[in-house]
Amino acid sequence: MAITLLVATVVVFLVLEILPGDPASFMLGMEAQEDTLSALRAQMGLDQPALVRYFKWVLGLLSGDLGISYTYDVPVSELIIERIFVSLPLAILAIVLSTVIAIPLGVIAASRHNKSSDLIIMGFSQLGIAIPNFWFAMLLTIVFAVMLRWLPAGGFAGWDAGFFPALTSLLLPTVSLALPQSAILARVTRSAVLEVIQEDYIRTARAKGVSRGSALWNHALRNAMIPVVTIMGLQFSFLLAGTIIIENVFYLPGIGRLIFQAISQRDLIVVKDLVILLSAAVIIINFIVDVLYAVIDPRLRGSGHA
Amino acid sequence: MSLLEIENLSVSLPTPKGMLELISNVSFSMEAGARLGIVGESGCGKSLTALAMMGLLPDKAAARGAIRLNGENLLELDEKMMRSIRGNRIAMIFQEPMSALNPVKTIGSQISEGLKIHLGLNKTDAENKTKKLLDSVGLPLNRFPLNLHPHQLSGGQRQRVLIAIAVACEPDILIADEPTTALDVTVQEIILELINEITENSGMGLIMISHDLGVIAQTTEKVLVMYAGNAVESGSTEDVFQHMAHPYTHGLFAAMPKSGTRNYEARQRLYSIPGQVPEAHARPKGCNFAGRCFKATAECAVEEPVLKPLNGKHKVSCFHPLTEGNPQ
Amino acid sequence: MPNRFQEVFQEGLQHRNFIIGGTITSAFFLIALMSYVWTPHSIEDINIAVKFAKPSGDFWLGTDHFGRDIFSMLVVGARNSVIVAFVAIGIGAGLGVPLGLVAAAQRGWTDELIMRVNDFTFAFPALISAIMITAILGPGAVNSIIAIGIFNIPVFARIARGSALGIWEREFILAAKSAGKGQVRISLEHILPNILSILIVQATIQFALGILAEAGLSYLGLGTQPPAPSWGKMLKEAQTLIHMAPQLAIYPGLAIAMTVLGLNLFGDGLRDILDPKLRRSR
Amino acid sequence: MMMKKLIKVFLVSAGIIFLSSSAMAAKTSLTMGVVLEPPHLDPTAGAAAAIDEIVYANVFEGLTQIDQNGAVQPALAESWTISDDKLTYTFNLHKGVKFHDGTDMDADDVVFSLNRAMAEGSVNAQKGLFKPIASVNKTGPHTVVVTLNQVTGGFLFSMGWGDAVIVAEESAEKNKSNPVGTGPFKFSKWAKGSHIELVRNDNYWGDAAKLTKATFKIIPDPAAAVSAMMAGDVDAFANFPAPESMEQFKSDPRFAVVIGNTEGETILSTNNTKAPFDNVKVRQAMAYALDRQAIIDGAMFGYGTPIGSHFAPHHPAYVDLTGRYEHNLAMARQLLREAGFPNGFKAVIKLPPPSYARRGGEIIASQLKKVGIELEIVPVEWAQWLKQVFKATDYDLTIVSHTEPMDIGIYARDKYYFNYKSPKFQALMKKLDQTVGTDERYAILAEAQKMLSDEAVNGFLFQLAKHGVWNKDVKGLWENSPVQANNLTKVYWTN
Repeated sequence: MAITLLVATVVVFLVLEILPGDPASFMLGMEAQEDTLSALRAQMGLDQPALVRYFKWVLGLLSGDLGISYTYDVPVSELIIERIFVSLPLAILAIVLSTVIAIPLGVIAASRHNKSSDLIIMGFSQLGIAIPNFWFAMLLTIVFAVMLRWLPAGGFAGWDAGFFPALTSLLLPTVSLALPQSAILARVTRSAVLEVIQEDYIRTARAKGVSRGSALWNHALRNAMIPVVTIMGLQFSFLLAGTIIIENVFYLPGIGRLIFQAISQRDLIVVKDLVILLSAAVIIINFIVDVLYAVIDPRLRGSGHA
Repeated sequence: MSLLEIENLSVSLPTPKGMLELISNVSFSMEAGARLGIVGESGCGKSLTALAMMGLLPDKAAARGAIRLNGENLLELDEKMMRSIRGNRIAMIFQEPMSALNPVKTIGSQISEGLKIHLGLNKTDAENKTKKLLDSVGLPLNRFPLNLHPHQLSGGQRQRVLIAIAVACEPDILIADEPTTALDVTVQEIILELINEITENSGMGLIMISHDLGVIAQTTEKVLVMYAGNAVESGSTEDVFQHMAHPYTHGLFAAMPKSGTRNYEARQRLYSIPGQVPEAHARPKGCNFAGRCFKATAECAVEEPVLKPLNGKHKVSCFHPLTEGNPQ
Repeated sequence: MPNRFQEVFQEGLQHRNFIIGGTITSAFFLIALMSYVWTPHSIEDINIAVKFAKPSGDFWLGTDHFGRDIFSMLVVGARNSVIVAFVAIGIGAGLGVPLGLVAAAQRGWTDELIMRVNDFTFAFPALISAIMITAILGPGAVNSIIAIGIFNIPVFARIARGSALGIWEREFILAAKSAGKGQVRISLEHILPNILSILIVQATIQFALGILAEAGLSYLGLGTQPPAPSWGKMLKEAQTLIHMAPQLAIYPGLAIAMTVLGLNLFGDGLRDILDPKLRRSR
Repeated sequence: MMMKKLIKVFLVSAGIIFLSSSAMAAKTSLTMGVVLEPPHLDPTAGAAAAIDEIVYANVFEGLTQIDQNGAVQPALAESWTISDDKLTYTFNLHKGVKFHDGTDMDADDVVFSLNRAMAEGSVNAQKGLFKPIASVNKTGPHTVVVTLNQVTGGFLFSMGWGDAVIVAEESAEKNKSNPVGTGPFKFSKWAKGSHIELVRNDNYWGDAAKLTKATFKIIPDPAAAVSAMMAGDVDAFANFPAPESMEQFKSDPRFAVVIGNTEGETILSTNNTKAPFDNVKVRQAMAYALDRQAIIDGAMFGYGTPIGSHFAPHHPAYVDLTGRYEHNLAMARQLLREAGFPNGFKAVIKLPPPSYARRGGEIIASQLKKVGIELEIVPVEWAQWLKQVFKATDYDLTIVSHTEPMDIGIYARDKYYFNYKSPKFQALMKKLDQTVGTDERYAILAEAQKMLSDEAVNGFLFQLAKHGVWNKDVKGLWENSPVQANNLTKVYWTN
């Protein structure tokens, strides 16, 4: 884990070293003069050799100091925390919504294997996988913001504007993220359940007199959760950073947009920090997924997994 | 009226090549507390017969004939009624103890589940009964608490748990489908004894399904020999074993090892009956066994033999039985 | 092999997914090919006078804010998607499969190293890496191909390694080994043909993903550049005009969804046919 | 269905509450949309117009200030005198002016501010403004004398720039995140990526602002901006990011749509030293091949004034040269033939992010293709544009809007990205510097405009319009933008 992160720091640092464009000249614009630029570079510590900057950065990370944003001139941690309060709720809402939709649908489809409800659910799931989420977002905008004018087409009201206004501005983004994801999740759930209901212990349960439904929900589902949780973990990691496009569609001030903006503005310190934090988040999510495996499956407990 | 009467049971399954009849016109009956064995090679329809009795045939399977429990035809019951019989009046132990227990649930909850469903026991009562059951199958509570998970148990121990699950509601009939096949040789004997003991003590009827004649001999009074979906010979275990009439039964015996290392070698030698069980979609006209039979004649390839009495209750479906039967 | 092909094709005719997916996919490829010879209008023909025209005999789906024919742009966009996705798969499979084969053949630390690097690439948020790649190399179709291609490498490496490991255990490999064949020959002559069907199925899936990825990058302005039309870029342009001409946002999205749907169905059908073992889980 | 009803009821009741509260008294708070988020809030340490759009005249003030007509007005300096040789300026400061943190604003702060901007390690983006200054001296608690080393006609104008605002020594370093100025509004909070809030400065030295609160909402996305306006989330956009939406606002009685002018000459910048653009005939051929009106219609949806040289049409010295190169493809082809490119040539056009550049670039590529000039379109981010195009002049063509007021002088610079390098033009600009009389100056400016047009230095496209849209009850917003600012001092609601 630590090694992965360490390699990540090296890779990110090197990649950003070759990124064309100078943060200082971006900040000072067209009329800036050379001495002004070098003064600003010195102020930002960009005049030091790469190795020094690398170690300063990594040591800073280790001590929890993410540095100062070049463009905003505030601590990067502050910036990230502000954005996390948009991205994290969005990611959580999206994963919850997609789970709530997908798992029942997947189980229903599996229990009605090859019957019409299965075919309909799987048809929708195919459609959901094929539709790019940003297009879906645009369709939602056309319907709910342009035609019906029920919901804002974009922007984030901010949590200090109140819980409901903030939630309203996250509603369409959540739906546009969740539905395509639930399409995938429903598929995975269905095939996992189909796999599990072939198992001997389902027959054992049925032989006890357990009903088909109860066998499905009480005996099969939990066993089928392993692949489902794996996919959910992947989806959640994707959601943390991969909301860039959706944040662009709805203009939400989230993590994805921050990193996108930081790359174009050459706020390299923000880019570096965010990439490392996101990699760390992915590692943490993998760890949580491992823990969940153990919660779900007692065979994996205490076996030195994770 | 017998406790269980199976009459002309046929079961068909859908395959890519259409519906195939895997069990054809099987009939037998058993009295309360009786002990019946069903023997045959794998794929001959033993397990499917058991599943038909449990009402657990695959979704698109079609069963004809009748399975009467106390005169009530189980094939005509709806799912809800069938559920009240399953695990309550007929219970079953499966072949693979390693996979027949739900890995994510405790053994306690798996045993008590049936108790709650059929006997309507509350949590405490169900727990107490579960403890007794565990004890009765040889898993004393001090070493085997209810919150154990299946992976913490050995194969034999798991089979004991499965037995406890099956007998929890004291069913009229216990079906044991190859209960020892997957177990170590040393454990097999003990498990069989446990099954014998429990069924005898409580007066349960036992249907023992096995390819292993030794197991059948050890546990049953009557036996039904199945081949390719047909009952080819039936009678008291003693009669059939001593005066085997069908060449197939003979083949099974010939393949049986003397004693001891029964399991593995038995299977190996069984293949010494020349040829293989014909697949369901390629069953020949006439006697299904004719292709492998050393006594087969032209007649066997044309006409299908039916099960008819050879001697008293000893029946065989063969034009050329090996024996005239045991004169009584 | 032609027999095998015939077999696959004949069996395919019995699969609903395969037929529907295959039809959509071939239509998509045909349209993409057609754009080389003919489009109703030139897509570089900017004619402000006819902007936002309604669908008509002349402009089948109407025109955009520059007065360009939307149908023609969709057709050329199809070609664009095909090229990007195809080359990206070429990169992914071309590098990933050999890596996977080497990992499976060598085992030991080579395997470990290749798989570690693989995992590492997976742990990086793909979209962010793609954005960084295009930030370094500059936006454009070629660079988006590289970005998408790079993320196809671990996918193919993983699947090639996984399936190859199984094949290495088989008896005929032992025979080949005892005949004195080296790892490279065995990998090429025995392993590769045996995992080909799995790779082909994966390729159709990656193709669909590639089209989605290209659309996403172009939507962010990092992919295909004007005047070459791209479905993602058309959506981006439509978005600013969404209050004025919402119809512009419909067609490119439909094109993406239909194509991806077709490819996915086709891939599913193909998997059913090539790998009956997996059929049960569907 | 039930859900729909519930949502409707909820929204309607929310609307009623909103309406009833606003009906009681005229609103005193304004939410203004801005397209770009400022990187920080210190106008003396960054070039971004987004900084000035929020703090100029609202939070920070300079010695002078530019009004909405582009004229110089007194600000912190209530008056000034200029010596006869035009080299010494004596500024008399307002008395009793306090910074938002309560400290006094006096001559020391002025000396500090100007010296800080001029200093060696200064990060002021417009250091050129201070170049003419030889020294800054305090001659009394409220008197400052600035001595110049050369006559500079526009010095008072320069002192009105956002880059020349007066800051306090104690707070200067923290102005980026917590700006402390002397203006009628105080900085209140900044939710990064979302909005910036200013509140009224009740201790303001001049006429107090009528608004109690001003919120700048950052909405870069045009589609989101339309929705925000439509939903009333935003009361005003001084310069709406999507000209394509103006028709929609015009037809909506809730809004006032005000098309003003800006100082933004939008040009097809051309690398004058790079072949084939070093050939004046090639540049002229391109000028003939361009159809300005089509570009304005296509890229700006009809908003914008065609220009024929690098000069703002609303300036009195403007000469209309748009007829110099009438759209004429035959003429363009002939000039290309004469220049030795009968079959045209290939070139690269690098386009920065704004939509005028991206859309304009596509149209120009299509127009030039008709005479055989094939442009490869390369979109670049601002960071790359600054580095590749502006500094390294590694480009053929680009499109950019030059938004500084009266910036024709850039063509006389030794090193500037057009690589124009015309001694004749440089001499002309030198003459302008030394000329004092208005008529003479205008004559020189007219000559300069013609020279640029004759030599077709760049493709002169159009003057960027300012697409103002706001709630019809909001009064006092600037119609034009002579400087990039949203001066809210006089803004009020009529109900």
